[in-house]
Amino acid sequence: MKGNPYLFAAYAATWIIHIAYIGTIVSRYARLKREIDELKKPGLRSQEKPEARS
Amino acid sequence: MTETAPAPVITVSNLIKQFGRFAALRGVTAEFASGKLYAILGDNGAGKTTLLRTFAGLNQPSSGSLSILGASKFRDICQHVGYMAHPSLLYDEMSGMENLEYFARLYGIANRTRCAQVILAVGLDPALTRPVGQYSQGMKQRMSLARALLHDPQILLLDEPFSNVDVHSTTEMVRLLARTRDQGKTVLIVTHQASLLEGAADEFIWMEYGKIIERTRDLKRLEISAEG
Amino acid sequence: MSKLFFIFALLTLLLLGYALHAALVTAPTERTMGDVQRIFYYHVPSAWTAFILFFINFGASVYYLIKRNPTADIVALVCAEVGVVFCTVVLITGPIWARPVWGIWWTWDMRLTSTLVLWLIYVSYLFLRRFSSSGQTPTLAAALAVLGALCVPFVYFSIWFFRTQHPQPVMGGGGSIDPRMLHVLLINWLAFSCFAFLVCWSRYRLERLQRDVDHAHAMEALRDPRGKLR
Amino acid sequence: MTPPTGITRATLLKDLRLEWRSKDAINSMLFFSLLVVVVFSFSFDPTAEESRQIAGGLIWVAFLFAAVVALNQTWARELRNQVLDAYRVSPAPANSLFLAKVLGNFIFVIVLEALMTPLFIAFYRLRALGPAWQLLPLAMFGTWALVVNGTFFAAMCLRTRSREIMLPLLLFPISIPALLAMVQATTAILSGESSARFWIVLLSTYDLVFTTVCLLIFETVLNAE
Repeated sequence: MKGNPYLFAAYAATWIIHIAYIGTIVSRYARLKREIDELKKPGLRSQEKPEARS
Repeated sequence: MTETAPAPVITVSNLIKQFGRFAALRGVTAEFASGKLYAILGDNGAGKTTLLRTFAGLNQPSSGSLSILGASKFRDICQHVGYMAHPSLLYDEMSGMENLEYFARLYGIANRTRCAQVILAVGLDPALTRPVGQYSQGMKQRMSLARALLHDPQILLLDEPFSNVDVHSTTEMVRLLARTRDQGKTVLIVTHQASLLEGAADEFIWMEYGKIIERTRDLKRLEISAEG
Repeated sequence: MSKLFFIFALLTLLLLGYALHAALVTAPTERTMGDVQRIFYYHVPSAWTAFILFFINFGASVYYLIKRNPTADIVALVCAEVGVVFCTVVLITGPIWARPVWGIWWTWDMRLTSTLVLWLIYVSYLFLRRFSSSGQTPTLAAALAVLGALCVPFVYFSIWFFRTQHPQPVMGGGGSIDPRMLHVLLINWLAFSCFAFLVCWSRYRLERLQRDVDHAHAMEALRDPRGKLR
Repeated sequence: MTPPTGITRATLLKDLRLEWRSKDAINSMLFFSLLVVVVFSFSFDPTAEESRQIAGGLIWVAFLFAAVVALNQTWARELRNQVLDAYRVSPAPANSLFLAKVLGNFIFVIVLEALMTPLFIAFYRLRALGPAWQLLPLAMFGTWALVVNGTFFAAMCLRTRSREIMLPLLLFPISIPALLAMVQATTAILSGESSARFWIVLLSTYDLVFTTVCLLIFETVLNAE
């Protein structure tokens, strides 16, 4: 296992793909979480959304 | 007029229809009786067309219950429902007669005289060989009505039947529909031109944002409340 | 729920670490291929995991078509998506192995070709899910999943016959495998299965949240449509 | 009540009549596959002896692309003026419509093949060294395989965004085994080096399985919304 480039490439590729995929899951999760928190916040429902003001 | 309430032909309660995040119907509860002609009015996007399409089995309600002629599955009673949409539902490349002959087949009517009869009833000529695509808008609408009437349905659902139809033909169509109603059929008409149905319709229904706001026999009242 | 998730995630990470150690250190070096052969410990478990996920996708789709159960639809979606990710890993590690061993990046060998076709089928499934409008997606996707899964035996059978007519590079290893290698392989498979389950679980929670958000929006629209008209 | 086969026949005749009047599908298919033949002939020497090896693939790829044109047309016809809704509100069974559409497309593609094959033979100087009669069942089964899945997926794409792009995306991956079988069998027959029997059997099984499943779930797909 002395630094065979092919071996390294294969293992690295595997984890890059998995981590990239998990990254998309996490970012989408965070975005949705924010969205649902906003929806649940009482008072400023449909009239105005905080980020729509800018 | 005596108040003998006939058994309802269509019963809906708390009907909700959502398209993704958009709510087209937001809890419609109503009954429609046989031998009546109803005019459904409302602004664009009020849910009139969606309501009609739900009755015609083209949309599945998101929730709520719908019963037509005592059946909850549309398949069981489709034989008794006639539907006319805003588009013509006809093949542009075929003549009116050819179109009707094809649709008659779908309903199991293999007889040309019936097709000719409905075409005459809507005031067109069955011998016309021109393809429907070359008809005027008014003729298309009338042919489309003929298609909906073809199998002599118990319930007639009409979406904007009078748009682009000249005054004379409209009066003819209203008369025909009133006659159909007098035969004990239920007629539901979605329209923007309520005044055309004054005198013919038994009830006017005003829809707003996916709900029925008001039902009345008197169109005048509706216009006042709609403005207010 | 959340606690269980983190415990499981931790265990999976430990298992993955152990499996990595086993693959790189414990396992004996293959005589002819050398260290490159160790790609095998990632490549093969990924392939098995992907196939299992596709199989679950098929089962869930059939169940959805019969019962119209929304959970089955989510399971089908999640399995297809994670399955495609694992299948991508297979398709990328495969050529990296093939290059030093066979001297070529790609060969239209039976296993490679059929895996590629499988990948194409499930990518088209994901495309359909993206492109159809919300209401009918589950039904259409389930129908496609069933047809796609039925296609798999034909893919294997046709490519098998196609390829046996032509000369092909021999797959490495031959018939027998060193029991120590098999042991490492199975450990890696276990680790990757746990990992796949973990990813599916997260994706499942994401999809649930997505549907909650959609539902909340729908409820909002029911309450006050005026601001929401398209 | 008209029996389901009667409705299939009526719908098929209606489709043929519409196509006869507009000739949209058949004309564009013919021209399209002609273009493919010509364009391919630029990319390699069509008269070389080796081209016999790839002619089978070329022919079927040309037909596959041309079939997609026809498949998009069949349902587009039903979408104009939303005529499909008129079918859906009628008591006619969904499978009758599906079978009629499959048969219609089958006829279109077979006609196309009948017209194009002489052209291929002339341009690429093809001559079958194997049993040429096998090309007939091959064309039948192969075309059916393309058309049955294609019609199904085209119906599926009706309610997706950018539906004309979606059809090939869905159809091609699932058609790979069928396409492989068609190409290999054609090459086997043209070169006479091996038997095409296995491929024809495979294709007929494929047809059987997919026709059955499509008929089982078509109604669900048609009414999905």
